[in-house]
Amino acid sequence: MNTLPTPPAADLLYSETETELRASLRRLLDDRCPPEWVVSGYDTTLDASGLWKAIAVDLGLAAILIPESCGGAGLGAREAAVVLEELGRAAAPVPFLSSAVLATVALSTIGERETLRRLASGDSTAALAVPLSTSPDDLTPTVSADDTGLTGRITTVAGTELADVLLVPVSDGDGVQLHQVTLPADGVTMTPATALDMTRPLTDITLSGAASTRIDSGDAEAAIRQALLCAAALLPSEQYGVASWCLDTTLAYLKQRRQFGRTIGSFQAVKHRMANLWLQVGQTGALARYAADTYARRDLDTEIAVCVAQSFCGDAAVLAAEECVQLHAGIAMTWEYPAHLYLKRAKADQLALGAAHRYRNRLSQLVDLPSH
Amino acid sequence: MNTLPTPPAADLLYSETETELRASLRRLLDDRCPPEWVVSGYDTTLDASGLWKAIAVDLGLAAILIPESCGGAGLGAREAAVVLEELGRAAAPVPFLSSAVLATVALSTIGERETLRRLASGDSTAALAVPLSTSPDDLTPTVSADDTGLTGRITTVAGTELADVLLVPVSDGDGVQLHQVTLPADGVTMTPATALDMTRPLTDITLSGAASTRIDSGDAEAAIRQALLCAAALLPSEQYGVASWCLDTTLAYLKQRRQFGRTIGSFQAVKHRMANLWLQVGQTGALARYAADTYARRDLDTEIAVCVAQSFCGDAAVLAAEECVQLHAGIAMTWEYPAHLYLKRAKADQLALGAAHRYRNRLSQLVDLPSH
Amino acid sequence: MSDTESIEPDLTARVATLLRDHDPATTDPQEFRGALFDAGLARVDFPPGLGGLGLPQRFQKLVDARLEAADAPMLLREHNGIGLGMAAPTIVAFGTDEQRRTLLRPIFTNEHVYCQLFSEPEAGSDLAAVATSARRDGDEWIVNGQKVWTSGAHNADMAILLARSDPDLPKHAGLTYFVCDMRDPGVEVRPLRQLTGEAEFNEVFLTDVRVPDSLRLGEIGQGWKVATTTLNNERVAIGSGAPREGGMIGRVAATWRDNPQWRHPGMHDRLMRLWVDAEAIRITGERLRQQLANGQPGPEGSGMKVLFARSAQEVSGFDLELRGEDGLRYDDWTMRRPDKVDYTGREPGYRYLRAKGNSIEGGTSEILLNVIAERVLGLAPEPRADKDIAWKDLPR
Amino acid sequence: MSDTESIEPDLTARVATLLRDHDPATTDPQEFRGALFDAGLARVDFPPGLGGLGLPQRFQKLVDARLEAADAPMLLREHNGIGLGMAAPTIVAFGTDEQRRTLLRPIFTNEHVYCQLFSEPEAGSDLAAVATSARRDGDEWIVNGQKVWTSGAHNADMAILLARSDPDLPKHAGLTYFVCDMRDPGVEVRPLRQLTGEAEFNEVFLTDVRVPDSLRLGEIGQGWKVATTTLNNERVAIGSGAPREGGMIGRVAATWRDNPQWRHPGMHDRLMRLWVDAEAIRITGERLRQQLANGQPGPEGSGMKVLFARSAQEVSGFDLELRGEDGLRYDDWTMRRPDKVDYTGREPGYRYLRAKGNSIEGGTSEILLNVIAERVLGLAPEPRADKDIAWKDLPR
Repeated sequence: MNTLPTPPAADLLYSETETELRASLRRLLDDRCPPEWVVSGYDTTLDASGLWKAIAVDLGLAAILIPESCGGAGLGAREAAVVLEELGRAAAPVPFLSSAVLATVALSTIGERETLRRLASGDSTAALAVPLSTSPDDLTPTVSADDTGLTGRITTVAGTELADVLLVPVSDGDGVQLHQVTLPADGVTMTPATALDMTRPLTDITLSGAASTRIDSGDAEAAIRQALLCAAALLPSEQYGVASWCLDTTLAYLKQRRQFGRTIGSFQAVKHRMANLWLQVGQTGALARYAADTYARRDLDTEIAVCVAQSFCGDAAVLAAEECVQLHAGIAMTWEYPAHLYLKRAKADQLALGAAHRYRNRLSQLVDLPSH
Repeated sequence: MNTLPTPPAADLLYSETETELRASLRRLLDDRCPPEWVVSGYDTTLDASGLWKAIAVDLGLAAILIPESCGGAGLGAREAAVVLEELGRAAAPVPFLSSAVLATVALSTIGERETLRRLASGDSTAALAVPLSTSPDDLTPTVSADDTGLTGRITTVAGTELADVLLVPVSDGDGVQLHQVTLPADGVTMTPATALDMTRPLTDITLSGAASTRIDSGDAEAAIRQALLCAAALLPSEQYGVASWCLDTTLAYLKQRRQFGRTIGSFQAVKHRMANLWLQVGQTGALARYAADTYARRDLDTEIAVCVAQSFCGDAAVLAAEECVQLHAGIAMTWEYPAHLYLKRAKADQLALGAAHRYRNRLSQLVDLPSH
Repeated sequence: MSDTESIEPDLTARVATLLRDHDPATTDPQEFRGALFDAGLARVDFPPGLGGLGLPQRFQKLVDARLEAADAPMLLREHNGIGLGMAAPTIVAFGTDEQRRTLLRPIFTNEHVYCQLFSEPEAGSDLAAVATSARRDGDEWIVNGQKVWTSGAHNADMAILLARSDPDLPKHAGLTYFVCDMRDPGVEVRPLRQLTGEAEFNEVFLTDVRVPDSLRLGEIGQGWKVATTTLNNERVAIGSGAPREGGMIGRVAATWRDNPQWRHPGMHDRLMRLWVDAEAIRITGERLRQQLANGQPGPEGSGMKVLFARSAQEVSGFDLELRGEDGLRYDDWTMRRPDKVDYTGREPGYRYLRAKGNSIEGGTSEILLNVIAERVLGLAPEPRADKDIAWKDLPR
Repeated sequence: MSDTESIEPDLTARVATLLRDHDPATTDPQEFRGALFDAGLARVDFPPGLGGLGLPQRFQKLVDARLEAADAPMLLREHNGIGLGMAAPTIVAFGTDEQRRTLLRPIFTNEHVYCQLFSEPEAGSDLAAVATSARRDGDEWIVNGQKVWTSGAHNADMAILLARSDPDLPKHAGLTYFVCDMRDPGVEVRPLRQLTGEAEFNEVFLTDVRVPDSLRLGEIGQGWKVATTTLNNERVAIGSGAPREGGMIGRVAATWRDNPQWRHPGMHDRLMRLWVDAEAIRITGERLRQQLANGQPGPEGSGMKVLFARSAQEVSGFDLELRGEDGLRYDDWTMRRPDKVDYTGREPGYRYLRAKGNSIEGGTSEILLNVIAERVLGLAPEPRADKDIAWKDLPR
């Protein structure tokens, strides 16, 4: 029978380091990132710089994916995944994915060192100027370079609000270059977008003759794809964090809320839905871990693992958020109750880095199940 | 906004004639078509000739779709749909769909009269020699004709066991002819197939120089497609019958079966599943009626109605049968309990006349929603 | 049929008389609606003298059509939906002669816009658990409590109110139903903002609100029965007919047609399934209307709302996935108080979020599935422990 | 680790001694298995003298690997799964010294093949409702009743049996657990044919079957507790690891690869979803094994069977739809009694039908979801009315 070989087993558990990392980050977020504050980001522009500094510098988490030779922590994708789990759990409005993953991996893949040092120390924050919905196989730069500088428009870019470094993919006819722009700069117009998920603010960027430095040596396209692949490998961990918050919060509510003289969690239809949701969330966690571990080890199965996780985890997190809203009913429809933060984050995360069906399509090539 | 117009409303209720027709057929089936007898068709070849004579001749139902000028009943697709609802409800092993729908519509569309008279009177039973899984847009004749007669092989043909007339689509290079073969005949080998659903026996037919009469005058392809479209418009009614039996039988069981000191139908998870199933089955009935009514009126919306019903009803009947098995649990896994008759019928009906995704694909052309 | 034959000319004549005596072009709308009420043409199914003529409800269509043709002021069914659709029938069913005389006409003239003070934070699906207290004080009742999900409270003159008059009785037995003046100084209305950013609804805080006993509808302790009548009138309005590609599916179909760049083969079968589901709901709704018109009690009615909500949620979620980058945006988070709700209006992000309410407001899908299972399918009810205990002794 | 370091050489030595003293090439297999038992290598986690050495279970792998390498007779784990996997641990846990001495060894030598007489027509999910009666008669019990879904009963020498010894007690309290000789003349075994056409299982009719009190396991009235031990041992065996594309999905993937003529774009995204779901189950199972090996009690275990059943059912149904005409066929309806079940063996029609049992046998998915909700998630149990009433007075 014509079936595929089985890859070697990955380490799907959490190490002691990872568990400690999680605990310290969760303490910080419990303290510094309460839902009321996060919600206020829908009405006014949040100043997340203090929180980001605490995470990036005090806990040193901006340095996770940076090589030790550049001042990095010598950790890797597994630890970054744990960070994202916790940031998802708190719907935290900090640019970890955009700076510490996307920009960092792009820089380290092309062998850049100076900016990386500043990212590692927390002196700088960077953003990779691609639409948040860009998938690893879907890079199409919209910026061109000439003597006057960079010109073009890039929409829905995440993580620019605290960034002083912008990494811009530039089309040069037959290839892609990567340019660095130091912010603020003449010729760079940043327009905040109204986003479905305001806990990850988006910006539409217009460049008109912006000064830049080319920082790649011909390997920009591969580096940007690598950055997107890493982000795609780790976003499922954030989705797992979102789904876990929804599951735990709903469970707690179901045990406390009474209607018809019983806790509503004692109704069997609700119980079965929660049991099924728990199964989905459990699988989400396992697949997110598998994707992070294979990426960390540069395993041959990495791309399959990413496609599987992307196909499963985004939908699972949306399901968890939607069930959270429905089983809370009215209260979750209100602005005060934090459920909507997670619904919006889950839905936006489902679209971030490309929708699930794209990954299934890519997966079908990887596992030899062509569409026709 | 670029949306479609709404077709005029159809008559989705049952007329008095239809209700009486249903009652007399149900009485007959209750009496003459008990599940024990139907099940025995899985171990031995059933003799359904008596039951078929009672339906076709005594109740006159073979004549429903035959024009009055050929001795027909002057009824139409709506009444035939009611017959199929009841035959589905009883998982009745009679060749109504194959003879009184498929063969009859093919004959009447080409304007044949003699065979139709014999079908109307019940003196003959006919079968259209195409695989049961053939969809209206998927006719590919596998038989050719020359001086020695017909030669070729046609697999999984329904309704031959009582047929004395075989209608064979014949490929003549650039078109299709329709030939009639009187059974039994030299050069015709009928091999009963082992079918998933033995309540609609299937036959593999090999023709090697079989004598035949060409009965079309150039319009065979359109006539066969018309026959397949009619069958596709009416099969949803059979699926509704199957689903209704499953729903009703499961409900009765849930009200009687006790576990943990309660009827199992009082458990909320079970209740919600049954309420959802009831919603599905209700929609199945409405769509089946809409397809039958539009076909009966030769409405412009007919093909859309058929595609919608085929997309929805087959899956709904399978769901009803699967839920019937699961909610009965052990007892429904046994050979004695009739649930499996309906599971097998529902699953085979899902494949009959083409699977649902084919109809959705056709529908996407009809409603201007192309795949790319 | 002979009924219809005699009724229709009679109705036509009555409308003609009304229009002759009150020229729509020159009559003040409020005055015209009063005349409409007095002529028994406001709701022909209401009793004579109470805005109606005691006719079957279907004849209203005829009146409305002729009024519309004459460009006459119509009843403000959207603006005062709770008054016209819920309060009025309840007053007809349970009001004293005096209440019917004084309360009905201002509803139809639009002098009294109503809101509904039923739901509470602790009484959602379990409406009979309301805790708002009504304490008798001479000829008055003193009402204290908090209500939520009150649409239109900030524009309402009056309210229908469900309150607990006796906490010592079991929960269903201790409720009493009132009409309440929203201009009472003890009534405080606060906007209740939703996840969409808008505040369609309100919270209403009742502090020593004084309601005269003459505004009690039904007997003391009969509140549950009266409220049930009100809610049955609410259900009728939901799930009415939609055209093909009406609602969410029409928005997505148009998007698919107009934006080839967003199409992807991996989304196509799902799109078609959603289209088929929407059409199945449409056809099922059409059959239900035919059954009702034919006098067959169509049990599918209870389920239409469940199906509608499910489809709206799935389709609006699909819409965002289809759009990719475009789905990441939202139109406006500004806190607003919309006059009316348009589920399919505004942008896809709003539609997605607002649709989440479809399976909650007006009865959660879970409660409706219970109703189907128990009342339609005849499955045994859940064991209940809260029915025979004094309300004050229930576990909280 | 120091444990492991000292245990492994010791075990290796014991296996070597066994193999030296009982040359697998020349020793009768039954005799060899007896020697294996006597050497404490049959189940190293059992107590010394009872087939084991009191070691952690994971060391069994080492023994088995060496036995396999030496081509020695292995335990017949498939042929006598109930004896080895369920009866033996129960006997160790609840048996008297005498019972352990006499009953265990024949299980390991394969002289006693066991079946399980638990389920009854009226006691399926609600196993504690068993009605089969055990009436005390001197030193014996007289057993009457009917059991169903008994696999292997027609090949079994012995059975573990749950029966009602006191109908006046509440249902869980009146049960007693026995070992029963299947060769008793009162035992009648009838094949129970399934929807696949096969008869994997049996009905067992017990008519005045005499069971000596010496074969009672546990105290009188302690049957529920003993049976729970047995069933917990059953659960462990289910949902163990599968390779990528193991099970149903592998069959469908191979079909898709080998049959381009059946591919259709409308099926592709669904195929990929099913593939992803199967992989999700595989990875989750792998994580569960790592958690267990690491001493973390992985609560996901209870859910693996639910996921496995759902995936098997969806994939096998998809398989038929994919095949179109080919899916209309079946391989063989002949009534047969298979020696073992292979869910993914035979043709797609069989796989589809057989998979329906996956969510029923060994605990329905509904019961398992209850277990997850109550024991893992801590949601309140259903109100129960049957726990404190004498069994004979329960409504039927």
